[in-house]
Amino acid sequence: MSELTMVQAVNDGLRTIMTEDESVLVLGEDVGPKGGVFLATENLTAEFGEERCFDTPLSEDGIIGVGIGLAMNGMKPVCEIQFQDFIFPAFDQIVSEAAKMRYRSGGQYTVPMTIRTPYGGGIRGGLYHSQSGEAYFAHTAGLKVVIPSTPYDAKGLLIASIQDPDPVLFMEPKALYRAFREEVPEGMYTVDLSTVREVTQGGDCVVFCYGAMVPVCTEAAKRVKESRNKDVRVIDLRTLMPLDEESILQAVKDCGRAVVVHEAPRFCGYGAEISAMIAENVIEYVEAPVKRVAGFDTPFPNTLENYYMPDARRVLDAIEEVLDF
Amino acid sequence: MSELTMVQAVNDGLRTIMTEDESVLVLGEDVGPKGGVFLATENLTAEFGEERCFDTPLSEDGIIGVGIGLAMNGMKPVCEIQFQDFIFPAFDQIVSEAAKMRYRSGGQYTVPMTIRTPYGGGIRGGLYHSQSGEAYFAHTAGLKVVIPSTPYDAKGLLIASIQDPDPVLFMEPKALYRAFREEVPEGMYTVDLSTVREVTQGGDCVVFCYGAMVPVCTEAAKRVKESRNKDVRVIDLRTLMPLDEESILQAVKDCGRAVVVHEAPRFCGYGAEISAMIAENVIEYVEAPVKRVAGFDTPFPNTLENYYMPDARRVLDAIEEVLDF
Amino acid sequence: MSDPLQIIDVEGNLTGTAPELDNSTLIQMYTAIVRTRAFDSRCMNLQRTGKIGFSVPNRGVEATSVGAAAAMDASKDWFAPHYRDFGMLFYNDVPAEAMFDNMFGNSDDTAVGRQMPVHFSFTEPLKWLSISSPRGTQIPQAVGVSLAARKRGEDAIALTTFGDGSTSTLGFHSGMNFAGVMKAPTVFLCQNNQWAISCPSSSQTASESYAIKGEAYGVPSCIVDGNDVLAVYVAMKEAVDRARAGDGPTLIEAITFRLGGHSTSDDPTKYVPAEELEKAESEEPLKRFRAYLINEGVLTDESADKIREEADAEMLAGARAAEAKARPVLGTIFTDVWQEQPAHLKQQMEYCIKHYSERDEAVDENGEFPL
Amino acid sequence: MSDPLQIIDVEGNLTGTAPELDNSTLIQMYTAIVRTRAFDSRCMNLQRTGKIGFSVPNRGVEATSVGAAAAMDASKDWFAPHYRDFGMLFYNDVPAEAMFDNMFGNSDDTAVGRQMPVHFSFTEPLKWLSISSPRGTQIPQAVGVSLAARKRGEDAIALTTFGDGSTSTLGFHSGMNFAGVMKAPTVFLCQNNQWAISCPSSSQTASESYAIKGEAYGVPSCIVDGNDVLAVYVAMKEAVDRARAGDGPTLIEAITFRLGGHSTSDDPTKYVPAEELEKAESEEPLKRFRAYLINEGVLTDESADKIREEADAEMLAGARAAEAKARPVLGTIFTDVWQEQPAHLKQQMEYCIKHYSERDEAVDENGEFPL
Ligand SMILES: Cc1ncc(C[n+]2csc(CCOP(=O)(O)OP(=O)(O)O)c2C)c(N)n1
Ligand SMILES: Cc1ncc(C[n+]2csc(CCOP(=O)(O)OP(=O)(O)O)c2C)c(N)n1
Ligand SMILES: [Mg+2]
Ligand SMILES: [Mg+2]
Repeated sequence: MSELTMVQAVNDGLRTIMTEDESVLVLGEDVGPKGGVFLATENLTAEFGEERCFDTPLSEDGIIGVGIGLAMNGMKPVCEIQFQDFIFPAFDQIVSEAAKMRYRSGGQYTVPMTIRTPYGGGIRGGLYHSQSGEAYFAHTAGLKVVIPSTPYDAKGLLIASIQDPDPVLFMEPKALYRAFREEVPEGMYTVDLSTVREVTQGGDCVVFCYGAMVPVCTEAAKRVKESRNKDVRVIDLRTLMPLDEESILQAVKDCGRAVVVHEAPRFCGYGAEISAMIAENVIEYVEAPVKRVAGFDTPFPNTLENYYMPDARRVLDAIEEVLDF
Repeated sequence: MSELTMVQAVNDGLRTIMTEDESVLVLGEDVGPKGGVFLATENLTAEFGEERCFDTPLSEDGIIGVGIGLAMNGMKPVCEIQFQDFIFPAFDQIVSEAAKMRYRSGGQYTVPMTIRTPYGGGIRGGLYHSQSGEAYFAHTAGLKVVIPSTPYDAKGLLIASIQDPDPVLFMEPKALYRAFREEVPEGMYTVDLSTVREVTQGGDCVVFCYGAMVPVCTEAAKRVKESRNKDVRVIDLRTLMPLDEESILQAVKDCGRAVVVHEAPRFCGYGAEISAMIAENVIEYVEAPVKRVAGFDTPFPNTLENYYMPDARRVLDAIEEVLDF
Repeated sequence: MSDPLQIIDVEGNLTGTAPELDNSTLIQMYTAIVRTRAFDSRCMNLQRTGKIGFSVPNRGVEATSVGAAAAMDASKDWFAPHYRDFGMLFYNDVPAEAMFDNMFGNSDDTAVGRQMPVHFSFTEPLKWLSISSPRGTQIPQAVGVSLAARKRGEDAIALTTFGDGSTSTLGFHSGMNFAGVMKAPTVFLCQNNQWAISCPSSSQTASESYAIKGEAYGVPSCIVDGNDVLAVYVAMKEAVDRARAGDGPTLIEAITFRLGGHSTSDDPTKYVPAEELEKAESEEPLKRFRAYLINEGVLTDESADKIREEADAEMLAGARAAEAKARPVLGTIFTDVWQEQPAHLKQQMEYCIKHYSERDEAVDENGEFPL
Repeated sequence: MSDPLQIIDVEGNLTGTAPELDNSTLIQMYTAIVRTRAFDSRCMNLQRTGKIGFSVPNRGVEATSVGAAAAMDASKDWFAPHYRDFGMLFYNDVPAEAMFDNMFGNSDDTAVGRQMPVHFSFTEPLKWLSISSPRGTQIPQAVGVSLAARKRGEDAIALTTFGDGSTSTLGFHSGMNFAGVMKAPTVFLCQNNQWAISCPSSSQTASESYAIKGEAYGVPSCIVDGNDVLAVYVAMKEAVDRARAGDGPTLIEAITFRLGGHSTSDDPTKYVPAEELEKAESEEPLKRFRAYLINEGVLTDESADKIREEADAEMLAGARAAEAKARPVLGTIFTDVWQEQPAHLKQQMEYCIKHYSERDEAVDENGEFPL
């Protein structure tokens, strides 16, 4: 056991599975000697050689296209997209190819590939180093979408993703990369790819969130406890697809009030699906509007990013509104 | 006035605005002498010359990238993407560039470009000639998304889209291209880009839909009238962004029961936003689950496409379920 | 670039050095071309009579596919093909029936009726990656497949084929570039049939050839007469050997001509000049290879006719057998999305099966495909 | 390809034919290089002292930008630039303060503080398209911009610039291809500074040069010594003249070297070999141009020093002025998404302004940028 930051846990996860499984390869821009711009792949080339961890040309289409080929022929590639904002040149390979290969070939060809990519705001990255694109991918059948919020989960979910027989988009909340440390076991372990994590217990209101919004929502829950003595259940969704729908609906039944939080723009965001699911399946339990707290429906700004991203206070407002309804 | 099919109305719309406005250009694969694979651009090269309607290399990234450049320098390009399924190589140019140009340049540079593309099932096109990707684009701030369901609207909305100062994705339901004819006025007219169309009147349940699902829902409404004597209000959303939220919420208030229908996969589909909007704003008026009828959460199959796509009977089932709740 | 490599001319005369191929291989090549043409015309017929929705004419381009296939070792090599490559399957003795299963999208189709016709996928008797409609995506995939083999120390290589139009796609650019940098054992074969639907090369590229595009990636390249199956074989063999030896990728441009429409939905008379078509028809690959083989004494008129008749019979039988099969069961809409079916898909599957099995309403099966 | 065009060598000696440029233009070029370097080092300083979050070193590549700018007619031509092209702005006398406004993301920033530093956008005094972070996207856009001008019968052209790494992007492929086919009046300038962050050319491409990539698109190309401002000017002038005359696009590769890190967040000592850096430092563009101009009697040591001092003072003043300005008002988050603000954005804007103006909580302004 050692105390690791999330980005160290990612690095440790990669090292662990690469040691265990020779078919795991790492590729991407600057993942080699430099160790990645966030150092998530630090020392991997030194430790495993250039054949196992290598730099590529500046082409996300190539990284993913070649990754798919590697995966179809027995490898388990872990492709890094330097920032999630730069995944769009590879969108065709991801949604048309990786996501549909098993289906269109009747299971003859499969793509056990993991795409790691840092996402989200908090580093003054402006329009193109801050986006949260999970909804684009969760809408695409055939992909799994995973977002950890703690170092422990980051390592365990990453190893599970790499071992998964299907393509997984593994989105790392860069705002949490070095935000805190946590005990992370050495060696192999996995966290299941379809379970939510209950961060706080409570029966007065449930807050669904993931990634960098988890600490924000936890802080909001704490403040609600202080200000109104109400117990808010914060649920970290962790795997956006497949989704543990049962636990989500049960939480709504238990609490009767729900708030959904994410950094991505609200309109057609992932939160809409959670709300829709609630409205479709358990509306008779719902005692208040299902509120969403999300990034505004604009591109991501730079100077004013702290006013753009949801913070504890915005979440708090929504919880209070729902409690007061 | 003449009776036109939808694809003829599109052709007529293009011809009309090209006559009116010299800055309108048409570009894409096979849009020239061949007139497009659906004949939407038939005769335009003959009539307006190669400078105004021209074939491009097989590169959606190029079509949209060059289109953006044309638009930034005074032209009004109408780019055709042969099938919406092939838009993904241009995803980066659309979501990173066209959608964000005005914002990131403080309004110095703008992109008055229209992207026309046939979408949806019904022609035995399998995975890659049948998709409905509207949710990807509606989630992207800075784009408008328009989907007509009648020849009249097709022409009027298309002209409005081309005149719009911002990038518009104009998705044409190919299943309706030749499904029926309708009187379409000659010459210029527009249909506003942020109003819904009430297709049928009713106060017992509202059905929100668009594109090729409009006739399907209308048929379902007719059957409900016959079977239960209930009046279903079918609303054609037409412009998915910007959206006439007020009319939508009002309809829910009026009817108390709502069903949302689209061809695209349900999970994180556009319908989720409508449901979420309802759950967030008018939940106190809602007397039954907000049901979604949508494509299944799989890639689009070929042989079994008629079991994949929502039909009147599936919509009917949902309406009845909601009415019986 | 130099003139296209040619070994037999349009009359079937030897104009270059013939590769050393035994008669049975030559006959296998000839038979594959004949079977491709028979399959193709059977498909045209099935489409015109409304039995299948769509096909992609292969008439004219068969020598490119077959010459390429003959240079591969299908027991270990990989194919990341173009849709217009039926000949590779016939060279490798894929049963016509298996291909018709795909054309009908029936329950025996390896793609489970999920894809349009001509989107074949096979693991046996050759590793033929599932064909995709979006152009160019298979190109970097082939590079990855070949790199995986090399990383394991295998000497398998990958062939990827694509049309002239597809050189404009991102997949061509990234695939060629990665292969160059990584010295991937990949062969890139551009089937230049002069058209991308209605767009001729002049609207596709201003480069002096497609082969020269290799320069942009440090990938050696050459041009061959794509209607000359022996020339294609020779160029391919050299490229395959280089790749297998660890000397990296090659780009081959095979110049041929699409003698039919782009697809069964296309009317090429609208845009292909009649003279061009006529000239191309006179240069087509089957006639000349037949003449060559008869000249060389490998075939006689009779044995050649017999191959033709057998092929016709095979196609008729294959089509009938495939037509008779049921369509895939409803549940197949919901399987193979992920290895494990998640809860929401289970629910949707149950709903769908219940919904459609309970009712008797006719489901409309119409819909035309424009291209 | 032939050797890079060079006109003045690393010592400032004339090795080729100098272009006919009057002294004031030569001084304008020199001044632009000096101002670029002064701006650049002021930015490094601001970043190290925590006043701005990020910058992109331009040290070493100034001659490429300035030589290119000098060949353009900024009164009508268009720039679709690389982020590492400060020199083009200084050549065209963009006030340092306007650039610092962007570095600080303040309320006077033309990008309204929405973009990261160095993502400039100007319509005056030159048409400088808003810089994007995603690499290569500006390349087809430049082609479109230039085609629009031609369609209106104007003789304006477009210049697009990009790094060596960016030649691997889809934008390079589609932009070059469209320009070739459409004979667009576009000049493509590849600023080959030998690195794409930590990746050297050997991991970017196997082609013998970047210039040769023009072959793939039928676009003529050449290579110049990018540290020689006169050579860049000469090659650019020829390309601009061709484009303006309607003779189509050109690709120019300018070979230079990134003397700093990729950005202020990067530590190049981890991967740039010290010898390489040392050699590159000895070939840098400012020293040699200064020597040349002094040799030629265009400048004296004193006048050159004065230019340097004025530039330093300008940068200090510009930075101070920009730093003093307020940040953009909250409402600017919600404007310019569309020309007309839709209802849902109005609501969100009202909510946001109300929410943040009502409370006194400190908003955390931290966050580091890794690259
Ligand atoms: C990305 C993409 N864009 C558009 C299409 C539509 N389309 C299908 S085939 C084709 C032309 C392909 O031309 P080429 O590569 O030369 O192959 P050919 O059909 O001539 O064999 C086009 C544009 C597509 N399939 N994929
Ligand atoms: C599509 C895309 N992928 C990745 C990045 C991250 N990134 C920023 S700059 C850069 C290297 C660019 O190299 P080059 O084009 O040579 O320009 P230079 O920085 O050397 O001037 C990378 C990979 C990006 N901005 N865009
Ligand atoms: Mg072709
Ligand atoms: Mg560089």
